[in-house]
Amino acid sequence: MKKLIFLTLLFASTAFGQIQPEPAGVIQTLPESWPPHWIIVQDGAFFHMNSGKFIVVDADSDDPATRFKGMFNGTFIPQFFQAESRPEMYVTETFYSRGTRGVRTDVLTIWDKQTLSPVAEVVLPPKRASQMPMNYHIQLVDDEKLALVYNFTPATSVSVIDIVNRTFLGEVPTPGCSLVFPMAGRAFASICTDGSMLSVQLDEDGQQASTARTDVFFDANNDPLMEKAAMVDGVAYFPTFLGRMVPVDMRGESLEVGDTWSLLGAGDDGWRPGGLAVTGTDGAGRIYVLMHPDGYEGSHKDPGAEVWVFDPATRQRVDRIALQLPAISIGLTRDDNPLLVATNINLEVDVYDVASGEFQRTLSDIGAETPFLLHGAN
Amino acid sequence: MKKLIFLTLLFASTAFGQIQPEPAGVIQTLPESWPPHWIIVQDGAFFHMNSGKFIVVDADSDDPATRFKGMFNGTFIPQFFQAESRPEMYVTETFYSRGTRGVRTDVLTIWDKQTLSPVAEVVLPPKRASQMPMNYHIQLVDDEKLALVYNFTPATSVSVIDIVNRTFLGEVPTPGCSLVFPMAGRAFASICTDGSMLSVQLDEDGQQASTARTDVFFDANNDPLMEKAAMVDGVAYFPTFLGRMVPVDMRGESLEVGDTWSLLGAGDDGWRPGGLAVTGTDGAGRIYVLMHPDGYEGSHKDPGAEVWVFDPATRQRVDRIALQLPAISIGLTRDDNPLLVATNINLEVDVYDVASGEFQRTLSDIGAETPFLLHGAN
Amino acid sequence: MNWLDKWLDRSVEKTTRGLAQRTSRRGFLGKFAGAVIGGAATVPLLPVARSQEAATPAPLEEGDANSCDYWRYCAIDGFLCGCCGGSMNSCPPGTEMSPITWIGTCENPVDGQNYIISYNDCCGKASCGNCLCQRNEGDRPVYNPRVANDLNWCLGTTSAAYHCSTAIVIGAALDD
Amino acid sequence: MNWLDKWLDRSVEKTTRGLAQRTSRRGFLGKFAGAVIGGAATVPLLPVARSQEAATPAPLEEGDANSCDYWRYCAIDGFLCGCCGGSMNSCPPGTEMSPITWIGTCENPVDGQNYIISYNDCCGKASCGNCLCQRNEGDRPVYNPRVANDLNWCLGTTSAAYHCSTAIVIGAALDD
Repeated sequence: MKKLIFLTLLFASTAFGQIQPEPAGVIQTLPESWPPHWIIVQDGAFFHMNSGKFIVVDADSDDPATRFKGMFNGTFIPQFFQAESRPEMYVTETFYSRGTRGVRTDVLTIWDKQTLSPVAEVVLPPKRASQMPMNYHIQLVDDEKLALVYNFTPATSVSVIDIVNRTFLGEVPTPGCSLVFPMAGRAFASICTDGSMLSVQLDEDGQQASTARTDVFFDANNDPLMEKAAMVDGVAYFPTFLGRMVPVDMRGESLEVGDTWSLLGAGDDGWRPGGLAVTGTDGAGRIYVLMHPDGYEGSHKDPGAEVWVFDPATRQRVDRIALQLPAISIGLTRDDNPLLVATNINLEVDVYDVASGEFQRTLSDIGAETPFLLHGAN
Repeated sequence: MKKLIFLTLLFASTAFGQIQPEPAGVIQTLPESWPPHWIIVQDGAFFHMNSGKFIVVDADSDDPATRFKGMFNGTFIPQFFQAESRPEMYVTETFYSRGTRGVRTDVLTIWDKQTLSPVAEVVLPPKRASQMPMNYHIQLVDDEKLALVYNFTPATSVSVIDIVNRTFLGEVPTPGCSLVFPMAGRAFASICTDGSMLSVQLDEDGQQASTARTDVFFDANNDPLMEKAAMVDGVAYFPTFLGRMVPVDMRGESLEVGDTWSLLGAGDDGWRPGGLAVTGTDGAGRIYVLMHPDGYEGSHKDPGAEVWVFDPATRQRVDRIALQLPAISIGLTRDDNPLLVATNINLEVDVYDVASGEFQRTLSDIGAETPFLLHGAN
Repeated sequence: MNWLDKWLDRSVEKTTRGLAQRTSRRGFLGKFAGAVIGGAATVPLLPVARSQEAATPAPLEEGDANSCDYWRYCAIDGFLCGCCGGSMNSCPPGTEMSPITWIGTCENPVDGQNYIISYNDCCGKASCGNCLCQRNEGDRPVYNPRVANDLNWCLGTTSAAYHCSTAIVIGAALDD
Repeated sequence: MNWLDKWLDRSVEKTTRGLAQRTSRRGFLGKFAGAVIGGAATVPLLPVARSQEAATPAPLEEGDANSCDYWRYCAIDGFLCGCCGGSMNSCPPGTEMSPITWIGTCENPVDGQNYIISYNDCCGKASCGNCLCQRNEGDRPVYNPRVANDLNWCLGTTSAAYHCSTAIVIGAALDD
């Protein structure tokens, strides 16, 4: 044990008491499969972007000291994705050789869930989109064999990574279209400025095999789709600024735009979706939307007062959770007895029990400066 | 103007109003010689060490918006020094190729006072002392031709840099001795664990020419010299934990330890020096010491309640400034009508007029997380 | 009731926490400007003045140019450069002005005239941290990048590090 | 009156500002321990127990191991690893324990016995940010590095990035 050398030196002429010394050099590890109520708090550290964090927190814990399970860093507004089939998490981050200046290097870092250590990295073209954290910057497709990373320079493209062999395969242009939504097989979709969507099929080498465009199906100016979609069973549900819900089925070779329905019922006039992370889903396939009353042009990122829960099959609101403090972002744990977690306007994380709709606790003092996104652990 | 390209594209089919467009691309500059009441706030960003800052603030300004003159970054608890003969500032900082991991690179970065841009850097051995900010980590000697940087690995040494030609010259060992205090000519002093000081003469190539040790002249355990000395006219004044003042004359080829005097007068029992940055000096050669009452073992870094001002020639206290809030660090502007600035316990910067002893204002909202050190601008 | 106002009101407390509150949705730069984008916008379409009568060397202005309420900032989103060692239309020392900007159309209360504002980010240093100011009117999702404020517009600069944002008057616009 | 107490008391407010207050003098790791350093110390010299009678497999303890007041932390200075995903004597996942430590001598209130504590930093990730705890008794200036807490003791580790600090019982000490 290297660490004992210095101690030995110090104590060479000093006798110890005869108690059993505690072991030194112990490093904690986490279970490969995380308890269902652990969450990952994505701290963009907006005032200190070179010191961003991902903090693993037990949302069930009332003990402020022990709820913190560990953390890892992410630099310059990183983006994040968790694998389901491997105990891995993926972070795209940007480094400059001299902090905020010098040579830029973009990487996809692979983090191990048991050790919270970086097990590998894939160097990417230095083009990854520098944007607020959002869930469709990184996705996995083809049974989690390919990782896709959205680029914006401002030309738009997608970097394709063989995430099993951890190698960069190439870059696919997505002119006029942004973000990556997972499709079946080796394919992805992007959402386009003109109110259409693009689908891209990839070949065995991760290169573009074919592309297709939907018709224009939404008005990007007057009632745009929020890019912050909820995905349930291969269907992306896009809330619109004015409170409609637009499903796009991504299970086939091409995209299929479904029938639009309204989030608003009788007496709901003026309510709109809004926030930084507006949607969530649970294990039962329900969709959660952060909502605020008295909407107006420009309110689509305002904090929400309630979370409305929808069953996409029936298109009905099945629950309505009043927040104890307005929230800017929501997330769900992924189990059958889910917790709703919400970044409140004090930039703390509030925990609600979905079944009862009741506020449980506030997770403060977790070392987060700006907890932008909340992820239920896989 | 490269920036107009995008605009031109946007406006190709749109006529403008016929007002004169404001100029674009304007970047502010600062005067080569800074107004005497500007200060440099050294923000160690203790919770986000990769995002440290040096913030230039007009301590005379009552306008929270315009008092901020500019800033530059410093990474991983940097150390700082200002030249007097050149409009340059020096920062030693540490970078890892992946933020907090990867390959370490230590550099001395040279910042221009007019542009607040890095004009050059000197790569150093990756050994610079990683410690709380303090004033004797970097010094210039030999009419500001050599820069000296303290190393701690935990072996102690000093890196020698030709700061005119901006090249690393070599490393001088300082076994058992720490920090760099400037001596006359090409020489420096370090303060040693055993209660002595070391002096090192450098040759033309910046290599060690000769060394000398003083006798042991202080008790490093029972009443240690604070390493946070005040320097006046080539004499370093070291306050001790218990309130003595020990001068060491550094103007000759060898060090000369002067007579010790007491900071405490009649009725001052229990007062001790303490804080993070404990001492300061003004243009008139007076010495400022941050003091707290009811001292005890371990109180030597407690916040101070008053700043006591001493004339080192007469060894008398000539002033006593009561702080409106206890402070952890003090600094002085370097002019004839100095301001005392103090990092208070809310981690804001309080400004006091020395002549009147009166509190002037609090400099908050300057984008600092942990403003550890305050420097009057040269 | 405007939830955002509530949120911002709380943040006016000059505390570190308050400061943090003002950041959460930062939304870098880029705002909707009907006249420029054209198309069916939710904000009034503002054809640009063609008449010489409207010509002035610069608009007369009043108010606190470092307040988020200042007229030029109707579509800004970021730290105001005037609080960072720059000004409302210049960058702080040692930064680089982004050549790629977004555009807003703001009404000057002094003359009731609408002006075209170019919001240029200043880049290459870490977050200024002062005077965070955000207004989301006209903001659209990131797939509409020219009108999306969740983007970092430090593009085409030596470093993409975002420091603060300016608001530069580049023309006059006429109301419908 | 103890000014530090005042300072820390204020910081107990669980605000970002309060948190910030707790940091200013961080003083990384490393504290004075008379028994180990020897020489003329201001804290009582504590010769280490040689008697087998004092032998126990581990001290009995009580109290909140994540409170700065906990007995083991008499000479700690840093973020408590127990609040960071580690424990009082182990490092959080993905960090590396520094092989170079400083030593304190702390009295366990349960048995009145003094124990030798090794404070090992956990390194390689950015500041944990939780449970900053500092006590300056026995701290000496940086020219006395083995007893100076203004040093970052992440030395001999792959990365010098400081994350949090542990407090490991490595022996018993006997009072004079």
